[in-house]
Amino acid sequence: MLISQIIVHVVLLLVMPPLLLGVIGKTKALFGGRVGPPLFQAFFDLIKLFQKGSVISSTTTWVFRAGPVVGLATAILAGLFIPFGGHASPVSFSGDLILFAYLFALGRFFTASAALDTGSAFEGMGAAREVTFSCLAEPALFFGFLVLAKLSGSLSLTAMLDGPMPNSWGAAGASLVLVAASLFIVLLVENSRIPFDDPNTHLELTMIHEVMVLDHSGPALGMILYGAAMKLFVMCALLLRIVAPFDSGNIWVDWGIFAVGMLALAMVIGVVESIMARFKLTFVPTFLVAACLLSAFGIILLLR
Amino acid sequence: MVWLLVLIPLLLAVAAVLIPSGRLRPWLVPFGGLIQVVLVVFAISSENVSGFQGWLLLDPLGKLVLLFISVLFFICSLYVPGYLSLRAERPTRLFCACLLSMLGMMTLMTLSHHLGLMWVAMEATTLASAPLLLFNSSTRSLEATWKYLLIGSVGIALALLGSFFLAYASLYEGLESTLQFDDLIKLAPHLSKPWLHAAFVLLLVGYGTKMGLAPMHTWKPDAYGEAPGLVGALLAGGVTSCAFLAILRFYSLCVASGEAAFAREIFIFSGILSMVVAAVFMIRQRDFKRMLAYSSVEHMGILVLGIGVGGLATYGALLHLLTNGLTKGVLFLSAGNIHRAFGSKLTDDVRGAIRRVPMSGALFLAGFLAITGSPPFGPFISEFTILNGAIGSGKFVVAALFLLLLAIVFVGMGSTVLRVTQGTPSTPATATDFRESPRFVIPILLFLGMSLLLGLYIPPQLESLLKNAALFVENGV
Amino acid sequence: MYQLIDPILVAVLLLNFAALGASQLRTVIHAIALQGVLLGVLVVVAHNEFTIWAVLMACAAITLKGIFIPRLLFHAIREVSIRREVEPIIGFIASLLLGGLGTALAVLFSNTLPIAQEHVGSLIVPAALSTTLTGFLILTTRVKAITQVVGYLVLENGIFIFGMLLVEAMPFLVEIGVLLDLFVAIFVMGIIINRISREFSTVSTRNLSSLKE
Amino acid sequence: MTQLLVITAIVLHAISGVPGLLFKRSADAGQKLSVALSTFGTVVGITGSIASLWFSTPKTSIIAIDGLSVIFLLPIFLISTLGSIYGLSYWKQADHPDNGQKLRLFYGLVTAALAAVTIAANAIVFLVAWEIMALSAYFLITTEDKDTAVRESGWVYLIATHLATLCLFGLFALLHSATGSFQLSPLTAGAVAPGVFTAMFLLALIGFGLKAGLMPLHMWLPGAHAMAPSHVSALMSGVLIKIGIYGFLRLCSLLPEPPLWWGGVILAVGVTSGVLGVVFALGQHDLKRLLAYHSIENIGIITIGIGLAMVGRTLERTDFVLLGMAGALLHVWNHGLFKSLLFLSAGAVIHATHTREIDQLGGLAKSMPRTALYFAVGAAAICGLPPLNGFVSEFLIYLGLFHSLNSGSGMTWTAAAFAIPALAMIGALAVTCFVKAFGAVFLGVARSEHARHAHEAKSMMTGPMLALVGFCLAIGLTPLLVAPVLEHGIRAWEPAAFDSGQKLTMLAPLGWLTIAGAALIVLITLGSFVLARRLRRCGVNPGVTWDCGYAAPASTMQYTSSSFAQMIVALFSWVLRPRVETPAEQPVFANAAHFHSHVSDIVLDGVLRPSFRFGAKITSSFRFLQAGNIHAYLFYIVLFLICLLLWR
Repeated sequence: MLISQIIVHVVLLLVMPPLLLGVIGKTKALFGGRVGPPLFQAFFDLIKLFQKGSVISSTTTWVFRAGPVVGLATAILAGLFIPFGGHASPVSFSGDLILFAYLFALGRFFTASAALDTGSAFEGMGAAREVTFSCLAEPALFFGFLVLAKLSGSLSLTAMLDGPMPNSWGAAGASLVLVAASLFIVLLVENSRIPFDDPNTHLELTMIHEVMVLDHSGPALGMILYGAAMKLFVMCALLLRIVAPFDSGNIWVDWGIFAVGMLALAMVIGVVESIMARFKLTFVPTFLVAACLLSAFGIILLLR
Repeated sequence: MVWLLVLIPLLLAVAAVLIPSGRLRPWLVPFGGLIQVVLVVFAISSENVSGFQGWLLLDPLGKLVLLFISVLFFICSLYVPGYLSLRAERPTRLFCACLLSMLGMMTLMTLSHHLGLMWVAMEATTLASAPLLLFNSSTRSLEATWKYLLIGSVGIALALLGSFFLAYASLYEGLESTLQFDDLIKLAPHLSKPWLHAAFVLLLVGYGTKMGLAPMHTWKPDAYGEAPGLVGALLAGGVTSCAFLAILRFYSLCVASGEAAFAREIFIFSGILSMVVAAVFMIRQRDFKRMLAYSSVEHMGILVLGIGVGGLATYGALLHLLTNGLTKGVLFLSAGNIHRAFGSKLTDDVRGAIRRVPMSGALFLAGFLAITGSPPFGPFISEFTILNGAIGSGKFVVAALFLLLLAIVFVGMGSTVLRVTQGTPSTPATATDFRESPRFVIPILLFLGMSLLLGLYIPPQLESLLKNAALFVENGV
Repeated sequence: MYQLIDPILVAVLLLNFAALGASQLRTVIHAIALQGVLLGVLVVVAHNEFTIWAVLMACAAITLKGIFIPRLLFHAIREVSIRREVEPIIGFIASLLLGGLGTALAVLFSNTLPIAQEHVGSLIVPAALSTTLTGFLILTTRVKAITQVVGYLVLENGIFIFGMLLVEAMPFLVEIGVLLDLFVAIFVMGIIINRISREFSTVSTRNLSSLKE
Repeated sequence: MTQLLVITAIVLHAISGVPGLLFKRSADAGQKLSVALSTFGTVVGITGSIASLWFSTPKTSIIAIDGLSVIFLLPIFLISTLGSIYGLSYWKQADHPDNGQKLRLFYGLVTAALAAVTIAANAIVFLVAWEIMALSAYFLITTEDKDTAVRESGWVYLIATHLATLCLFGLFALLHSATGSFQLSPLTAGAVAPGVFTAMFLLALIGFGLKAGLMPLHMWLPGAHAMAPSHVSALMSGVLIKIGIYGFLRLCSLLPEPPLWWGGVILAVGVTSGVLGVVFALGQHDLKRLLAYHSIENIGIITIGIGLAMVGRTLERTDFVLLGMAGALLHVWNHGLFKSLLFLSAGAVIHATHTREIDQLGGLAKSMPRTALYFAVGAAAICGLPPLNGFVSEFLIYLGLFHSLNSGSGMTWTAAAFAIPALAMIGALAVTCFVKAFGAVFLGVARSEHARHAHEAKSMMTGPMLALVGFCLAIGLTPLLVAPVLEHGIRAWEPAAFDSGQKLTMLAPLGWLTIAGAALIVLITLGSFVLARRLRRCGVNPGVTWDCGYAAPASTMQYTSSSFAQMIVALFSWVLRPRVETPAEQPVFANAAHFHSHVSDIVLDGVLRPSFRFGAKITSSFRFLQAGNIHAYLFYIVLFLICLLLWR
């Protein structure tokens, strides 16, 4: 693996996530008939936040500050395990998919704890929802991994997503469709997108992720936003490789394909957000169970 | 010389009646116990102890039981002076005399090789123990004694009939009719089967009544519940062992006559039945002394079950005879202390015994754990050996039932024992100012120590004694 | 003399019924006393010859079963002023019927047992068993403690009858021991009855049921 | 020589509580002496155990130390001593004159007996040590036997452990019938009927499962752990229940040619325990009960690993055996470390606040910062989060399960197909539960007076916790170091595991975990540095928590632990059967309202107690047979006599 490839990977990982948010926003604005914020609005927000002073509740402790940091750090590290497009990831070893999933769990542990640190009822509520839904999202994710591992016969994300993917579509396309659908649901839930969550609502009672970070401000909030965007990016990259396993043969063309694909995926998310209404909160578990069942069914198809 | 073993306790009993000093008299009992232990050890180590043309003979089985009884009696007797000094208001003359004559009769029981003599000794044991039960002289103890006496006498009468049947079994086949055990063993293969069966059943029911096998056990809770703890220990350890010894003799007769299968079936059946009955009545038992009585029923069941299983389990059952007896000593004596301290034996009144009488309470708890087969106490080894025997001989259902019943008994017994021992001490209206002095504790400690020792290490002498006895039971020689 | 055994045994059986059917305690004890005497005679008859031991045994049995124990019982009745009625748990008719049934069963059962040549046709085994059963019947169906002693006595008599089969087998020493034990047992029971009556001012065993689960 | 060291250690532990009996009830000297003995014993014992890995000693008929023993010996010694040091301050003799001596006596005994179980070479020694351990634990649980609830829990424990012992009786009797000796030596296939092997397996599963607390045999566990003093809970949860795992492993290693379904059953039991354990934990609001249910969960995880290894033995797949066993054994250590850490920190909380009710606590991170930090580390470790030790062992098990995907046999990879997502779910649920516990206890604002007046624990208490934190980090960051020891353990369990030349380090990229862990720490440090710098640069205004403009936020407005878990509890209400008190419909001006949910144990309170009550009722109905009526008694005799006469 070339150093240059690693550098591209890391640069993409660090730079591109806020852009996805911009694309989603733009798509939604288009659907709403508005001009919408600029594509790079998320970058501007981040820069501004990192320069602002903050208000920190006197009830809080170090945990409150650890939340954003750990959330961001885990997202970055997880990003190093996932292959972007047809390229191998910088770090890859047998079983890295487990670490990948557990890094997000670590982030969740600290962001949720940070929310509880404020002692606010709303943030407690948000934290509860966040961790509760992940209990159903995790099995769905691992069901998906199972299918991928079974198809590829290997246990690292790179090997799973890289080489054999196109062949797998031929061999077990149905399973892959199911897994992709399941992962898409997981992606939407984990990244608090409509129809499962609405980051833009003004009613805290109905929110999941956003309500957890009510008390964070300034640089800490910036880190949270950045971390969230990165998480979205990483999961999109995972999904993208499953639904669009195209390899051109040329390394740099592949990077282009990847970037375009990611933007396209962001647009899809934007479209979904625009055309769907938010579900009632109590439906979320139902959908997650459905996601589990979808990928479980994917396995059953492989069992034949 | 063998008659000395019987005579000395009886002479001491007479001495106890004659001796005028009330202070000295209680010490006659441990004195007698000590002499007996010495004599017994001497007798066991000698080759051939017999007398009266084979009427008295110390066979391997007899050696084992005799040794056990004398040790049990000796340790119990250490408790006597202290106990009697507490009960200064009661006349001690009859008590001491009866204790000593009971020892003599139990010894006679183990020695006698004549069915008639054995019967006489058994009945005499019953009669000698009746005044002991009556020691408290309350209406309740009166009732208990009456039941003990009547049921015991009826049972023992059946045993007499059984003995006659046995003699007739040999007469019928044109053989010389005899009640001498060794002759019967020799004639065994020729004995009339129907008479033998009937005799065996009668003897089992008869001596089983003294032993306390269900459903002939009904006197036990009453008698053990009302008797002083000391007497309970002697009855549960000594008298029952004698009765069991008798049953074993008839069993080896069955073996010799080729009817072992029949006897074993009945043993297994009545063993399981006893355990079931004991388990049923131990659950939610509010009276901890009655609970001990049911525990005794259970263990009598285990004994006959072990014999019924045979093989390794025979050894186990004989070992269990010792371990159960010793552990029962712990339980009865400590229960006696607790009873004395609280003036009640109902779980409603008695709580926190470990704090009120620390040693007795702790020993009671330890005794409970021991008797339910917790390693490393003796009953564990013996029960485990019986289980091994059952499984080794392919009797899986019996083994499973055995374990299940042990579990139920543990639950039933445990809830009572723990209620008594743990918690904040209650002060029922009947509470006394009983103080736990060493003389009330040392005998219990001795019992527990021996029970523990048997669990960890069986001395080679005892081991060979047990092995010989087991061989004797299985082969009749 | 051997042929005298069966008539005596028939008498014994009839006395069983008398003991079962009598409503007066006094009558019952008389019946038992008579039975004891008959058993003493039986000893001599069964031995088939007048040995000194046989006569001694017979005397002992008669003294004990026919005279001493009945006297003891009478004494107890007087001493503790027991009411004269028997107080059965089941009626007299029923007792008699059960007694009859028991006798029949005893006969049936003894037929299943093989009998030695010299005892074939003899009533000893059925009589012994039915007397034993009668003893049990009295024990289980009579309320008063003293009647239970009577029942025990009848039970013992049944066994005693069976012992007649074994006159050679049973050494006198043992026989004496058995009798002595019986005597002591009854004596101790008597003492206890005495104390029971003092404590409870009655000897009905109905009061003796405070020890229970 | 090494055996002698281990035996010396056992003796030292066994007698460590004895000197205390000679001192006055109010004196602390005995306690110090006992800690010194225990520490010395541990040093000797750990030296001996580790040495025995390299200098193999001949087996005797009584004791035998092999790799598997060492795996279990190390945590026994370590955690016991840490606990007893902790006890110096937590259960000071002067504060507990009534039961301090008793506690230490049995604490030493239980440690010694635990160690003795692991080195027993024959069934009798095993049983004796086992029962001493079980009974000592009973007396430890009932340390405060004046309390009815304590006695109640102790009694449940005693029943359970005795049932376990009886199962072991049956098990070893079968072993004896199969081999003719009590030696714990491998059986040969075909020595006895296959049914006997199956019976042995099932008896072992029940007997050892009862001790280990496998669902649904866990009924004793929550109560016992909650009622015991915290360092005892730490010892029980950390090592005592593992002895059940040890026994099960030892026995399984003796049974030849396990059929495939054994592994399947073990896996299924493991998954059940794992998922239900954590689900039940979520429903608790007693801190120690919560931790206790997590023990059930972790035992489940260990069992999943064992199940995989058993499947591996059947299919002769050494990679399953290596990974499954390595995961299981390492998780035995890890759970011992982080669960004791959690119990010790919970003990510190209880010591400071005198309550175990989570909803009475809150905000302790301010008054007890060190304890809070240690608890957080323990919580992250138990959730299996990187870079801590819990992750390493779960990683190995995951890896093994993933390996079974390409086993070709449809059966096994179905097993993986349900075990992997289950494991994932367990992890996520654990995160939920520990966010709840950590948040409700240490974060936010104090919910009661108890919590408001909390104080930091003394160094005698925080010291052992810090040591445990160190071990958690060390194993999490450098798992390569422990791999050789694990391989020794696996070799003792299944010598054939290394036949194919595979090694643990070849199968599991343990080195990468070190790198990833280090990277994570670097990133977090970097992030913290950046954040701290930005905060300093841009300024921080302290304020009150923003509650949508509410003027006077109060501590009661915080989300309680009940509310936090409410959604999950509702999701799993089909098994939890919570009793929920919801507030009634309110008028326009609402009155005080109250939400409360209580989750009782489904096995104990739902099944066992009612059936015991029913059984007692049935047996009581037989009481009439013994009504004091002598006529009836005599009648029984006649009846029995007639029955026997008609027997044949």
